[in-house]
Amino acid sequence: MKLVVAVIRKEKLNDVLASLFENDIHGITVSHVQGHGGETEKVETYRGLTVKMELTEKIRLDIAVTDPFVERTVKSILKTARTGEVGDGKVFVLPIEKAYRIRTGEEDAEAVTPVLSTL
Amino acid sequence: MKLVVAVIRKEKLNDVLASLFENDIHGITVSHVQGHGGETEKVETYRGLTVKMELTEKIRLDIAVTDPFVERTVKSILKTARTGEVGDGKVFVLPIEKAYRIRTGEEDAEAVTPVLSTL
Amino acid sequence: MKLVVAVIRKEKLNDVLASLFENDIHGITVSHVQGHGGETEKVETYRGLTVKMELTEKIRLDIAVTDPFVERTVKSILKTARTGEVGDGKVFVLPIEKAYRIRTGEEDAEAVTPVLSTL
Amino acid sequence: MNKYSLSLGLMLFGVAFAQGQDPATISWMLVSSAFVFFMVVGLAFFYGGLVRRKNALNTMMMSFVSLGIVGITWSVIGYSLAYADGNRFLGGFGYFMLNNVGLEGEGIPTILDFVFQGTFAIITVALISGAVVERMRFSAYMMFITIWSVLIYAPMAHWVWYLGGDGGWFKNLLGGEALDFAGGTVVHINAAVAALVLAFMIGKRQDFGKKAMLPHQVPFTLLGAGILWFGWFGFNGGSAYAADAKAALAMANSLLAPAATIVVWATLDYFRAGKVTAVGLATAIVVGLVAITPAAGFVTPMSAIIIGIIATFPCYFFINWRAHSSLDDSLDVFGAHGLGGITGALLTGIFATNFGDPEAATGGLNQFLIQFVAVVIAAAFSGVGTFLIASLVKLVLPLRSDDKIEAQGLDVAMHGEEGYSDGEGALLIPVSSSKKAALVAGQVVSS
Amino acid sequence: MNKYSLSLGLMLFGVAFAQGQDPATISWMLVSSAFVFFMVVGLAFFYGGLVRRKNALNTMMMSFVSLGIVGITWSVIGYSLAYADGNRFLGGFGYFMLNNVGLEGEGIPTILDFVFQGTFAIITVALISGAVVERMRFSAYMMFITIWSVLIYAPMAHWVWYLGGDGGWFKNLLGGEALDFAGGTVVHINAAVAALVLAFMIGKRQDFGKKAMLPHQVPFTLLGAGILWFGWFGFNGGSAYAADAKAALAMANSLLAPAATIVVWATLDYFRAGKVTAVGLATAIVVGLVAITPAAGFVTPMSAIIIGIIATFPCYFFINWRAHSSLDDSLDVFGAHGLGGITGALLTGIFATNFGDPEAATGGLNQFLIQFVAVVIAAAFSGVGTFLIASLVKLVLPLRSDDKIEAQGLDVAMHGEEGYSDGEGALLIPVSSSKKAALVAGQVVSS
Amino acid sequence: MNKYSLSLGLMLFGVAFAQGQDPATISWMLVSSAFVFFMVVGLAFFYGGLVRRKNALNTMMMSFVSLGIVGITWSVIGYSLAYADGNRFLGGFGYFMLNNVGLEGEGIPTILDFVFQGTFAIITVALISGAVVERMRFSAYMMFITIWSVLIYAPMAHWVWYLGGDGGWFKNLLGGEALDFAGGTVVHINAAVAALVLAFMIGKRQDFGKKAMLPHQVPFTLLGAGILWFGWFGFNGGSAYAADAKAALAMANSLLAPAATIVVWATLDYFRAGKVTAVGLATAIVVGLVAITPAAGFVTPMSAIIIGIIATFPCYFFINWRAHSSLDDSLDVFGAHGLGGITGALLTGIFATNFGDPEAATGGLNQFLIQFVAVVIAAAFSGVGTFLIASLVKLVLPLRSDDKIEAQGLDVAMHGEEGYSDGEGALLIPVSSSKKAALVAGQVVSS
Ligand SMILES: Nc1ncnc2c1ncn2[C@@H]1O[C@H](COP(=O)(O)OP(=O)(O)O)[C@@H](O)[C@H]1O
Ligand SMILES: Nc1ncnc2c1ncn2[C@@H]1O[C@H](COP(=O)(O)OP(=O)(O)O)[C@@H](O)[C@H]1O
Ligand SMILES: Nc1ncnc2c1ncn2[C@@H]1O[C@H](COP(=O)(O)OP(=O)(O)O)[C@@H](O)[C@H]1O
Repeated sequence: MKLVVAVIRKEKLNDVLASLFENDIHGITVSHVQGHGGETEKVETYRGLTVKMELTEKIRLDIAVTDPFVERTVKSILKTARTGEVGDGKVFVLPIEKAYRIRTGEEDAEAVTPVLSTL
Repeated sequence: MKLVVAVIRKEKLNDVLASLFENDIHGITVSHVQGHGGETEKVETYRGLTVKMELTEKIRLDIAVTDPFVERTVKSILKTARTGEVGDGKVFVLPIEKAYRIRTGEEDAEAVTPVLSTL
Repeated sequence: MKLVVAVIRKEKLNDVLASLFENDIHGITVSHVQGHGGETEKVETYRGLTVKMELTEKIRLDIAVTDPFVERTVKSILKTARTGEVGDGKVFVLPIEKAYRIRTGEEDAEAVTPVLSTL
Repeated sequence: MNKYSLSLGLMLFGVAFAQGQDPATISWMLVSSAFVFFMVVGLAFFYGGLVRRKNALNTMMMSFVSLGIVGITWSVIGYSLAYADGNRFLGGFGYFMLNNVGLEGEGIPTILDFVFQGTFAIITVALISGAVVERMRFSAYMMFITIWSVLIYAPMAHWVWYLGGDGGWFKNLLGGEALDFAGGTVVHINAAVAALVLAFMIGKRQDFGKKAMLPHQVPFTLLGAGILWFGWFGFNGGSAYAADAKAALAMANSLLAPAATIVVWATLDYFRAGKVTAVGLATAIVVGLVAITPAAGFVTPMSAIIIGIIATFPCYFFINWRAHSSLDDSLDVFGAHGLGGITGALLTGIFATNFGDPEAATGGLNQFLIQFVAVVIAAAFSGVGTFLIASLVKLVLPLRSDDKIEAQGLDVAMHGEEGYSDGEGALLIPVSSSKKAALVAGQVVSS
Repeated sequence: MNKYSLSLGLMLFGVAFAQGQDPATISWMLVSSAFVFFMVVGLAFFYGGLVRRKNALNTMMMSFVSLGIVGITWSVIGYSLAYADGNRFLGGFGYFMLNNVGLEGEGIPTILDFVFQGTFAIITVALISGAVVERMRFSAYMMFITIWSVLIYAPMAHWVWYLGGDGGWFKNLLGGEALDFAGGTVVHINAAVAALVLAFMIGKRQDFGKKAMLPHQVPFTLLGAGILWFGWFGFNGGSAYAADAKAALAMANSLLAPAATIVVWATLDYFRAGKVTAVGLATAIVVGLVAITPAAGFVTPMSAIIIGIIATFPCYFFINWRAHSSLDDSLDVFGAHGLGGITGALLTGIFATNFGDPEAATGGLNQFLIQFVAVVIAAAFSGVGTFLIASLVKLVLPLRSDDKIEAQGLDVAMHGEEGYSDGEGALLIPVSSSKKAALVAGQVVSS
Repeated sequence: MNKYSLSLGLMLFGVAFAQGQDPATISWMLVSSAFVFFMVVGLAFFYGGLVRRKNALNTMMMSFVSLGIVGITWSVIGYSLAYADGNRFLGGFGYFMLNNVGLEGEGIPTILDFVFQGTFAIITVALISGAVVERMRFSAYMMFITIWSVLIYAPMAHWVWYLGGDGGWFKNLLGGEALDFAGGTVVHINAAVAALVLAFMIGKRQDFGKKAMLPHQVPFTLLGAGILWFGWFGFNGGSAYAADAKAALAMANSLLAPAATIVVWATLDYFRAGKVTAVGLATAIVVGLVAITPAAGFVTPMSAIIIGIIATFPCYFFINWRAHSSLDDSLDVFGAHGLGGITGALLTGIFATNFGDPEAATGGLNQFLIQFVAVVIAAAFSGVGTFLIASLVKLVLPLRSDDKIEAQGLDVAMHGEEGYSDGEGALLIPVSSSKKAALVAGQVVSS
């Protein structure tokens, strides 16, 4: 099992989500983060104080998937999150040793297969 | 050493914290995240615009523990965060290669044993 | 490749960023988190309700670096984020199996070397 | 506008003047009405800031919707039951559907009296909501206030302020008039007792006593307190029904009593917790204003300061005790408006002076007793009436939202909205599917 | 202050009175002016809460900057074109640069008329912005409103409210006066049609119809609605130009029409979506107020309630339809102010009564037709004029910000600020480098 | 209420009128007092939005607490020292504890003068806080303003506005009266110099010049600016002490001067940074209002526009320079109120006209010199006085919070609250343990 961690542009979230859903990836955790990379900094000015904003708002996705799903997940993100301009973000793949579903106590692969009955 | 990452319901945070403290787990980092899983979506409506909220507010816990503590931590979370309804969340265990305490520079096991002198 | 995860004091963010930039570490993702450790709790009071705030605002940094950069990154953080009082935070090093740059699809080492052309 | 309406205005003004209408009084009463209106907005923010984020809109809506509902009930029947001729206990139907409520009227046009009094009815009803936030079902709340504004508020306003015939009931109680300058009894005690009863009937929030439920935006509470104070100058000052020295007195007293309460409250806070809290200061403002309300035009400014000081103590200690009790009067409507109002009403019986008018009442043991009896009657009526109305509503609708919704927050469940949002992860439901959905009557997902 | 200025005041008052200036009227008009002024602040928050976080400041600035720009254009030339003597279609230059606008004047000093009318001009212009938020270039907006306030607003105000000579154009239309008590035509229809045209010319937001663009702070929208309603009492009440029964009537109607709209809107919301929404309630407030504006001093309170009820329907259904259409009148300026204003203007032609004044107009088919024609002329003038002015501005400046800026949010790009910030990751640019930078003219990074 | 109080009112009104009290004037002064009161709320939000999130409540509390403290000091002794008979330099004890401050009085009841003037004292004191936010100890602040409001504010008000006997000191300075219509000297220069001195004595914030300390909620700052402007119509308009043409003039000038400042400020911003900033616009509003304050009833509207334009320059460039200097007058009290006030006071000496009243002063070199001397005296008195009072307070309490608290934010440390909270991770301290804790006197964790 892997944890796919992606940092993407804020305005791309909806597109990325849609594409993940299409690829049957339904378990996703989203955080609001700020990023610093090669992007041009914004300059702001408050009553004569000029400041350089080193951080840009970004979205971080954490997606735990079983090994066969990793490629699909990464590809789907790489495709939909791209604009081609500096600042598109990164995808990292981390190893997961163990996963549990809190509701049932199921482990590993079972833990991350969502029940879609309610949809 | 492992990093226990748990995504839980917002309203369960206080209970989970209490149970972790009882189990002598005192080093915890909490983030506000949003999750998508098998939960029923909320539908909202703004001046005739009907929208489906794909994301639900969740809490993410990051807890670095030495190997002997992993089970205790996971069990404590699995027990207290459960409601039995879809959306209870997940627990993931990731490997940590190295840990440091910034204040002292201590490493690994020492780094994550909190000083409780001030309590 | 490693993911350096640091939890630091909020008021130290600017110093840590500056020091990382000096060390040529430019790809950073920042999140606002709350932490519980050995810090003294704040007590608040609202109309006779007395509450103990178990959580303190912290900043979490996620920095993906190639192996040769790990030490530099960790040292730079350990040095600048320290105040010597309980609550300075932790640094964890996690393994990364794969990294991608969304803009170009570059992988691993190339993925995390920022383009600084626009600066 | 401009010259034409001006001449028209002057013509009417001529007519008005002939009838004894005074433009200066009208000017002040117009302003006062707008000020009291604005208090409802202030209350929405005072209350709204104190609840949790997930219930912010629901709490504010409880104030805002009363502008609509009570605005209508007041014009249909409320004003009539309060001010049309009837007996000592209830008005008549003479003003039903605003019949006979027109441009004429002694002193000020009747329609202006209607507006000024209407804003009082609206704010009173909205005050109640503070006791039941974060759990009461919105539809039950709407039904409750519709009935309450007619059956409880209007009669009590009649008792205290009706002047036709022998006057309302409270005009002659134990041989004297129960003094209530601007509504300590009708507005504050009335709303507070209703709040208390409703809080008991609905029960405490699930998290009450278990979790800390902290104010999500204290600045909103300060803004609300500021707007309330501002509007209260019209509430108390306008109750002089003239732009005269009495109005000025009421205004001075409305500045000084809360100022005194702030200082004492801050001192108590400082000794208790080592800190002067902002929520405490906002509460103190309300307590001081409530306490001076029945007395505003009857006491000297120095008495106002003393009333502000005295009223702090019961309210402060009750509110501190309440937080640890099992009584979930969530935003302390009773602690602030009930105890503040009772203290003010009783102290009016002590500090009232007649300012040289031999016919006016002055403070003393007798007046104190009259005030006491008035408080008891008002509290009993409001309490019993509220219980009956809420029981009635309960037959039709559960008063309380279910536990799941309470945990999730009422904003999404009751209003389909979130107070604060960035729209992320929100997928538009496309026209076609939503159109289809719309065909299914009563379905939630529709266009 | 105090006694000196007082005696001075009394002296002037003597003079004023001799000229037929009435202090009570002046008092009410001073207050009304301040109230209408405050509506601009309310509008900034009403609109500001409805947009996304990244455009909050830009949206608010569109209202605030009109206080500056239109304040100046109105004093330089706008007031003159509207109220100085000229012909039926346009005023003259008699008040150019506030010449002859002084302390004298019948009824109230001319300078006070200038202020009161000025606040109307400001709010009208600010209303337009709701249609083009989140994408219009700020500099183009400033240029547009500078011209529009002079060439469109001032003439239309002249048609409706000018009383010299034969009066403005609308004083005699098909043999009768087009009734507009407080500006349904001049303010609301005018702004709404301009908004519609501008929305078409500028095009929809990139995300429109693709993403859900949710209000970032609904409490601000409620606050704005509350302030707007509060201020509207001055808008409608002040349009009586006297502190008389007519003003009181306008005030009562301004309380009751929106109350009725709230109730009906909430009911429709409840049946459609099972929920009473807060944004809906705020919208209902505005719709009710807009609808009663042209009628405020001409109809009975019961008619006001009926107008409030009727106006709900076109606005409610249009706004619901609009969200799914391809028309990005982003904050529904046309749906609320246009349809509300038109409905109100037409219903004024039906419900107007003369209150016993034989010279005043009353409702009927004839009056309805006059109202209809007035609406058509106003809409046509505003539409065509807006199109021409916007086309002109486009020659100089693109009307729309580029796509990248739109995606990033206009606050940072147009104002160099963020609405909400915690300053983290914000590095100060040191003095020396910023000083150097300042030498490079026009460069963005400067001190 | 209603008819009873009405007849009572009419009776009093009869009395009042006999004494020369005019209801229209009273109506306007009541409203004006409420408006100036509201400015304090506006200021709390103007300042509160500009600081960092962790200090939001503390900053707002500095304004709100002055409502309590100065409300009381003003009634105990302040009003007496300012307005009771004494010599040219200080009032007497005739109004001590509101003795002799009653319903009588020429023009308006003395109690109303007390209220109106009291709101001025409150806002002046609150203005000072802008220079020392985010680091001053709250208890020291409370002690400081208690003394300052009595020893500095009251005397200066006496100099400028006392009219008994030979009048206050400034009534005859170099053979003429120093003109100050609504408090440019007493309020703005006075507060600004005090702010400057206090900022120097307390020193800069730890992060000053090191980190970017950005406004945490610019919308609050805009809201505050809007409320300030709204309230200022009462501040300047009410200073006419009559509902007359002079008040209308003051109102027009209070609309136009800031409008002009907005336009010029925006232009400067645009050329400097390519952007019109929202914080800049809010600042411009305040600067324009400050500058017109001393002149409001003395100059023509066109002069008001010119004053608004001229005042922009010193303030704009000073504020821009200040940010890079080592002077941490955190929210630019001196840059806006000091320089704006001085510019306005001096320009009043140039632009004042007598509007046909031969006894009134007019602008010219002589008047300019008088204004200059008045500014110097006021600044010197405020500066020295502030220094002495702050030194005195320092003997008892440190003026400044310690560094750890400053880093953590003053809200939690000084008020035990957070401005914005979702209550997560907040554990209730159970009743029993808190009860026990309460027994330990002075302990922080108590019930
Ligand atoms: N090494 C890194 N570790 C963690 N996050 C990174 C790293 N590099 C970039 N990021 C995140 O990705 C975002 C975009 O990266 P950037 O280098 O600007 O763009 P690009 O990948 O297009 O060159 C940054 O804002 C930051 O949040
Ligand atoms: N594969 C996953 N990776 C990351 N987070 C997940 C994953 N699956 C679920 N989550 C998180 O857990 C939450 C609950 O998951 P869900 O599948 O709805 O519930 P349950 O585990 O009860 O079936 C989600 O909202 C999301 O935040
Ligand atoms: N075991 C842990 N896992 C995750 N985060 C931790 C852990 N221990 C501490 N932290 C984070 O580090 C912060 C500071 O830790 P603390 O133990 O208080 O300080 P110190 O390291 O100086 O002893 C905490 O607020 C928490 O956010």
